[in-house]
Amino acid sequence: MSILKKILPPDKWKIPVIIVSAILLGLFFFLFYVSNASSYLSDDPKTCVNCHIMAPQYATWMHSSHREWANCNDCHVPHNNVFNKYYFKGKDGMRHASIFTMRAEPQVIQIKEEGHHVVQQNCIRCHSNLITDAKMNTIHGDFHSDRTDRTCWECHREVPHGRVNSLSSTPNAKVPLPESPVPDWLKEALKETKK
Amino acid sequence: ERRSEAVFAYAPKNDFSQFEPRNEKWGANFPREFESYYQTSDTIFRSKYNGSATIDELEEDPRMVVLWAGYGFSKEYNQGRGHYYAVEDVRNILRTGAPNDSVKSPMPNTCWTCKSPDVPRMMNEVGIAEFYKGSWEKWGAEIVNPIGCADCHDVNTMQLRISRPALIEAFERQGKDISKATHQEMRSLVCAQCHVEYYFNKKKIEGVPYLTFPWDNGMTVEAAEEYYDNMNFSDWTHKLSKAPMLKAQHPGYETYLTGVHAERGVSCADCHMPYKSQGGVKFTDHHIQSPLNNVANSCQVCHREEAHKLIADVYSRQDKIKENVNILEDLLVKAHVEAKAAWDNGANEEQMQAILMDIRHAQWRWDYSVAAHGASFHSPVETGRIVSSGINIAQEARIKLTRLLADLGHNKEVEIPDISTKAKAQEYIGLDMATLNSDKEEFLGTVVPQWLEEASQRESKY
Amino acid sequence: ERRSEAVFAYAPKNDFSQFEPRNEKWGANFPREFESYYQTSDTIFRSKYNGSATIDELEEDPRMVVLWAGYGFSKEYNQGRGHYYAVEDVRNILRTGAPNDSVKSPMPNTCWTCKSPDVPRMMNEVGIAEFYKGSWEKWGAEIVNPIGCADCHDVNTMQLRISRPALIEAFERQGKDISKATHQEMRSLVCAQCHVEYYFNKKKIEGVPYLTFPWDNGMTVEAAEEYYDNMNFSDWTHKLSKAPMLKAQHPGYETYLTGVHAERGVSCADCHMPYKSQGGVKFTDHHIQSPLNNVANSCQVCHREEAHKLIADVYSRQDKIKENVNILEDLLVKAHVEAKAAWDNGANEEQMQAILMDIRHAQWRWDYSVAAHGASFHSPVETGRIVSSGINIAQEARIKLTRLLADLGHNKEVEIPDISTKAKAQEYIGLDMATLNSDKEEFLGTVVPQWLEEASQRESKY
Ligand code: HEC
Ligand code: HEC
Ligand code: HEC
Ligand code: HEC
Ligand code: HEC
Ligand code: HEC
Ligand code: HEC
Ligand code: HEC
Ligand code: HEC
Ligand code: HEC
Ligand code: HEC
Ligand code: HEC
Ligand code: HEC
Ligand code: HEC
Ligand SMILES: [Ca+2]
Ligand SMILES: [Ca+2]
Repeated sequence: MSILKKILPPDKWKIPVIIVSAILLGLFFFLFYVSNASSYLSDDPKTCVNCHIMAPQYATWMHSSHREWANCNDCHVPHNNVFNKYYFKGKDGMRHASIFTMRAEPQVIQIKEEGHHVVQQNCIRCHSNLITDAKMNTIHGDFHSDRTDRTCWECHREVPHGRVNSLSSTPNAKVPLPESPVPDWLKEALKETKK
Repeated sequence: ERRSEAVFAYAPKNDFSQFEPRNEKWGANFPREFESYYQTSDTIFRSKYNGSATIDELEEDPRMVVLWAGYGFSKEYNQGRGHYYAVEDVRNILRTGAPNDSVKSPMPNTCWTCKSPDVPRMMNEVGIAEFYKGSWEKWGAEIVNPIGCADCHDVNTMQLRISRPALIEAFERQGKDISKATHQEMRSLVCAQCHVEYYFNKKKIEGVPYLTFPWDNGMTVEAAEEYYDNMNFSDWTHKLSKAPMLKAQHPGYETYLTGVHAERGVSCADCHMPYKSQGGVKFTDHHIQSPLNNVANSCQVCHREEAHKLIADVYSRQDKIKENVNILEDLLVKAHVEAKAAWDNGANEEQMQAILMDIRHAQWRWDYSVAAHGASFHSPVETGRIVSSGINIAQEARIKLTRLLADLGHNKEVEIPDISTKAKAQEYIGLDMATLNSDKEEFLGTVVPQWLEEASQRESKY
Repeated sequence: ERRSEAVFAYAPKNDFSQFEPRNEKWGANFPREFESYYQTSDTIFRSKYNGSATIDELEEDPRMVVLWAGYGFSKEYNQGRGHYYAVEDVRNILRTGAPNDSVKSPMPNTCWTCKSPDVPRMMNEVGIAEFYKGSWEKWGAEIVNPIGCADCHDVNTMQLRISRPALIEAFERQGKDISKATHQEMRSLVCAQCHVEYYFNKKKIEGVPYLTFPWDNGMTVEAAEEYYDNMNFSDWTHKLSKAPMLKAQHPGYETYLTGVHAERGVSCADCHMPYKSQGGVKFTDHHIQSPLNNVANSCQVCHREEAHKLIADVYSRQDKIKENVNILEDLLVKAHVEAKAAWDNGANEEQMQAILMDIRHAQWRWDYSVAAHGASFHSPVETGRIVSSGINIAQEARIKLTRLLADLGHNKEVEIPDISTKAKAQEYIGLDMATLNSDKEEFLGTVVPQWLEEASQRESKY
């Protein structure tokens, strides 16, 4: 009760706060909808391409040997536990969605420190058999960390996105076009008004 | 919503010809490219050795005055700046002199060739050879728009286009057809119209200083040297040493070709005109400049390295090359002064011949490695190779000079004059800077305004 | 299922000590690493300039005989081969002479230091200084196993380990603690125990040629030169020019540090010991060799380029550097011969002093840039820089020599003797090769078998 009290605004602010909250919530859902942020909840790579900004990564992944084995989220989202997975997705998703909607994206996207760590753990998750060796681990205390202390793509520089990392690096790639969030009826209506 | 941006970005509407020289006209259709092009007017950025600010090279390094004694470059030479200034700078420079009704410019019209989209227009009107012919003031009222769209683009398709005959002719003489170039090659070849070593061939058509690229024997520093040697060509005779000199002019494309980036298919435009997105549309950034002012969009596309590290890489290569360029420059100053001493002590032509050829070849290598400004990054290993061989040859000249001077009874070090400032160096080689400068001022205050007036009247009728 | 292979591949069982010198012992536990290590016995691969075959460098380039006149290297010098041969080669080389009961080797025991895992064993037994002391035959029966596991690994954890005191001491003198090195740095530092420039400090402990790395002023060619100059150190006095010479020995690690690969964190092991997968396990390929014999696993993991293109890249850098190295070598031969002529014509010490220092510094730069065999790829820009400055200094020496010779009444080119083959060059500098060779043969046929016999008896008791 006392906690609630602290959180709830004083009475005279209630109305304005409700209004502001409603607006914020509305904006949030609008952002969520227009930017297709819900796609972050899915594992289908096509949904990442909801932002044309993700097209180069999609196209390069499409042509990589990982296409058959690993989708975007296999690499880019933590797989150590379910909570972490959705927490990370939600956090990243909303940040990317906001940046995208605000047109603040940089020309050359570069993976962030945190995301970088997530990917590395996923490489290891799938390839652990190859890179560490149970027997070596038993005598060589640091064998596992020695084998994983550099990012895998320091050597495997082309896995899976190739080396050229610009929004424009794959201009003609066939990328699934995002479905428009504008409903068909509205499009029709707009066409009508143009006539 | 932003998806539509890509679709509605522009509606090409070219109501002008291929020879429209005014960038604003083209720019009306392509505002993004035009606006970014216009940023080449910015002169603020300065990197360790380059950038868009005007750098008075002779002031920075007065030894160059001595190296170019007897040649226009000893009067004034600046580190180049943005394309926006190309026409202004060729007017301002002391090298083009101060022509007026009674005095001609020491330079030919060929000097306009790489400065403006008025050039293809005029070539189309009067013909190529006719364009080059005569002294530089002839087209003063015709060439007024700085480097721009018509220099690189086709008016109908906006595809890249070679507008300058010298490059096409150089390809032809090598048995290559430039129209077969790939799209990626074109992204460098448009630059190779201008950022190349050239000379004025006066034998091709009598009385015409015909713009020519010395590539017939190959694209290396040695191949061009051999080409010039075989035809006994020299740009000028050195005032002190009397050596038949070559001036290397910005062999940017040639040296770039020898570097690892060219080897891997990276083009000039990849670094100097990287893509940029604005409002959902990708376009080519036409703010051509030092990539060090735009590391994020140029280098970092391919190199996931922090910007300051990439810049440090560029500087460290430049430093390592410049260290020996500096040595070579010192040696060349000494060689010219020692050669003068040999003449003064009574040396004859025969005794001097091999020495003067050495000086020619050594200075050619020095100039070749620095004139393009980007070479020590574009191709550090090749540039280092050229500088090394230059040092060797300069010193060979000096060994021969030492022996000759000893023969002539002067077996001790030759004193080097005080050339610690541009002013002192220019005085030493006998330039009357006061007159040159005041004549230029007069010219800029009287003749140029007339040119501009004439041009604006002409353009208003297009 | 192949994954299970990994599990049963070996059963670690270290029933031996850190100082076990026999690779077979360690190898029993690590068959993949051992088998690949054993492949360093292969001597078939030859690249343009390197590879695992023995190349008689003096035969290939007899000018080196003149450059090293008065020093052991003029007797015999081969391009190095695999680690497997380290001990055999130090015995075979004429430089170690033909010691027997009455004759001592001209070399100290320090020469064993980088050849065998018997070295840490002996250092542990007798102490570091005691190990270095005395002439080379002293440990002939002790040092028999070629470079191997104990040189680089810890016996208990198999982690990388620095086994040689010289590297640890060099770090300490620079105020750095090598035990703080990262794992990735260790992947180069184990090599830096041996692939570095070194000298024998005879002043540290009286009568001991103490192995020392000249890094106190920094890791560059200039810093080491300054270090040697300040302590008036020289490896030998040149037989012809009488210059106080420095021998640069394979500064592989130092030059690597200045290249772009080191800058980007690529280690020696990344290229020379790339991972290899076998039976579902990735292990480190211990067949240390030229990466050009294994482009797929070394270069191509990082560079998606065709193998022949990557090899061409390496060759083109090597070619560009060698071109000027060649020039520098010619100049050095001339400088030595001209200096000899000056002495012969009556020059005195004072007149020669500056000249001899120039020769010292120029040859130091030449040697520094070639001795490590990989430098022109590991760091082509830095290597080019060094060669350039070497050319300048060599020519400065020759200018001074020309002036001095003229003073001494010899104002013309000095004739260079015929040194077109190794035999002619060795004769010119006055080596009696027949005796050296027959003595060596005698030594290899009599003394070495005794050493081996003694060693096998000793080892059988471990
Ligand atoms: C709403 C549009 C949008 C969608 C959908 C989207 N992204 Fe992004 N993404 C962006 C923007 C904008 C950036 C640049 C953000 C920045 O640089 O800070 C970005 C950056 C990234 C980065 C690099 C930056 C970092 O945070 O490490 C990764 C990795 C990434 N996205 C992965 C994904 C994956 C995987 C999906 C699909 C599950 C996806 N994205 C879907 C807009 C989107
Ligand atoms: C096999 C693992 C893997 C898969 C699958 C994968 N990625 Fe990546 N992704 C990476 C790695 C590794 C990097 C960091 C690359 C770098 O720094 O060069 C990265 C970086 C990125 C970045 C940041 C750009 C950059 O170069 O730093 C984006 C955006 C991205 N991925 C999106 C996607 C999308 C969208 C998909 C699915 C279509 C996808 N990724 C699938 C491993 C993967
Ligand atoms: C979801 C599991 C998974 C993840 C996550 C994953 N991989 Fe893989 N990877 C595979 C599988 C399965 C293959 C075999 C593909 C084939 O042979 O077609 C493979 C193949 C490879 C190969 C060999 C083929 C090639 O493309 O060169 C490399 C190298 C590799 N992975 C590296 C990585 C790296 C680096 C990462 C992290 C950035 C990573 N993998 C993440 C499952 C995964
Ligand atoms: C891999 C990237 C790259 C490529 C490709 C490249 N350049 Fe450069 N260029 C640079 C860098 C970096 C500099 C040094 C800038 C500085 O010092 O500020 C430079 C410098 C220059 C300069 C001097 C700039 C100034 O500020 O005055 C010119 C002119 C130039 N380049 C033209 C060209 C031409 C023409 C080509 C193609 C033939 C080309 N460049 C290809 C990266 C590149
Ligand atoms: C029509 C001739 C011409 C063409 C075509 C041309 N340039 Fe230039 N460029 C010049 C001239 C002239 C200057 C010097 C202008 C001045 O200093 O007034 C220059 C200057 C530059 C500079 C120095 C800018 C600065 O800020 O210092 C760069 C970089 C450059 N050009 C790159 C390029 C590239 C890349 C291309 C091709 C995409 C190209 N140029 C095409 C003639 C040309
Ligand atoms: C083949 C093309 C070409 C021709 C012909 C040419 N230039 Fe240039 N000019 C250039 C380029 C490219 C630059 C930029 C070089 C740089 O600084 O990187 C330049 C720069 C300049 C500059 C500014 C920098 C400086 O040198 O002070 C002046 C002024 C100039 N040129 C004058 C002339 C004159 C005078 C002539 C005739 C002798 C001439 N140009 C002929 C291509 C050309
Ligand atoms: C020095 C050469 C040069 C000049 C001058 C130049 N451009 Fe470009 N332009 C290029 C290059 C290179 C490209 C990239 C073409 C490609 O890769 O297909 C380009 C691309 C374009 C495109 C295609 C869309 C895009 O952005 O990639 C347009 C439109 C364009 N330029 C307009 C202009 C206009 C308008 C001007 C004059 C204000 C101009 N250009 C001046 C070299 C030049
Ligand atoms: C379009 C791709 C691309 C761009 C843009 C690019 N590079 Fe590179 N760079 C490469 C490639 C490819 C190599 C060759 C090595 C390799 O395969 O990684 C390379 C090599 C290098 C090297 C090592 C070569 C040397 O001289 O030691 C440096 C340093 C470098 N780049 C810096 C830069 C800088 C600084 C810029 C921006 C001015 C830049 N690069 C722009 C692709 C690029
Ligand atoms: C980026 C890859 C790379 C790295 C890192 C590297 N090297 Fe090399 N190394 C090469 C290549 C390529 C050659 C030339 C081989 C040839 O010419 O056949 C070479 C040559 C050599 C040679 C001569 C080989 C022979 O056949 O005789 C030695 C010794 C050597 N390197 C040692 C080292 C040491 C020690 C380090 C670390 C301090 C190192 N290398 C780091 C690629 C590398
Ligand atoms: C204990 C000293 C020592 C250590 C440690 C050492 N080396 Fe060597 N290395 C040598 C000697 C000695 C030779 C020459 C052997 C011969 O020619 O008999 C050699 C030869 C080589 C060669 C030439 C092989 C050939 O086929 O021509 C390469 C490459 C090489 N080493 C690389 C390395 C690398 C990489 C490391 C570290 C991972 C390393 N070395 C560690 C002493 C050492
Ligand atoms: C600091 C470590 C070190 C010391 C001390 C050392 N060497 Fe070496 N040695 C090496 C390395 C590393 C190589 C391989 C160099 C290469 O060819 O790339 C080598 C190669 C050799 C070779 C084969 C190639 C050749 O030169 O013919 C012989 C023989 C040799 N050393 C003898 C000696 C002698 C004799 C001494 C004592 C004067 C000595 N070494 C001292 C590290 C050392
Ligand atoms: C010249 C140095 C050198 C020598 C000699 C050497 N190793 Fe290694 N070894 C290395 C390096 C470097 C690694 C990679 C270590 C890392 O990155 O953690 C390694 C790794 C290993 C590993 C770890 C597993 C693997 O393959 O990555 C084992 C086991 C091993 N070596 C066994 C041996 C044995 C057995 C011998 C003797 C036959 C030997 N080594 C000789 C340098 C050496
Ligand atoms: C020091 C460089 C380096 C690093 C770091 C590295 N690898 Fe590798 N990796 C290699 C090399 C070299 C091979 C080639 C082995 C072969 O083909 O035999 C390889 C092979 C592989 C393969 C098998 C590819 C195939 O085609 O069979 C996979 C999968 C792989 N690595 C994954 C990883 C992962 C995951 C990481 C990060 C933990 C990683 N690597 C880190 C160098 C590296
Ligand atoms: C572990 C990764 C790695 C390995 C292994 C590797 N390289 Fe590189 N290489 C790089 C990086 C990083 C650069 C710097 C340029 C860049 O960022 O791409 C580079 C640059 C280069 C360059 C341009 C530098 C120059 O000198 O011009 C060449 C050429 C090159 N590498 C060739 C090779 C060859 C040949 C091999 C095998 C002997 C090799 N590399 C092995 C990562 C590697
Ligand atoms: Ca500039
Ligand atoms: Ca070898």
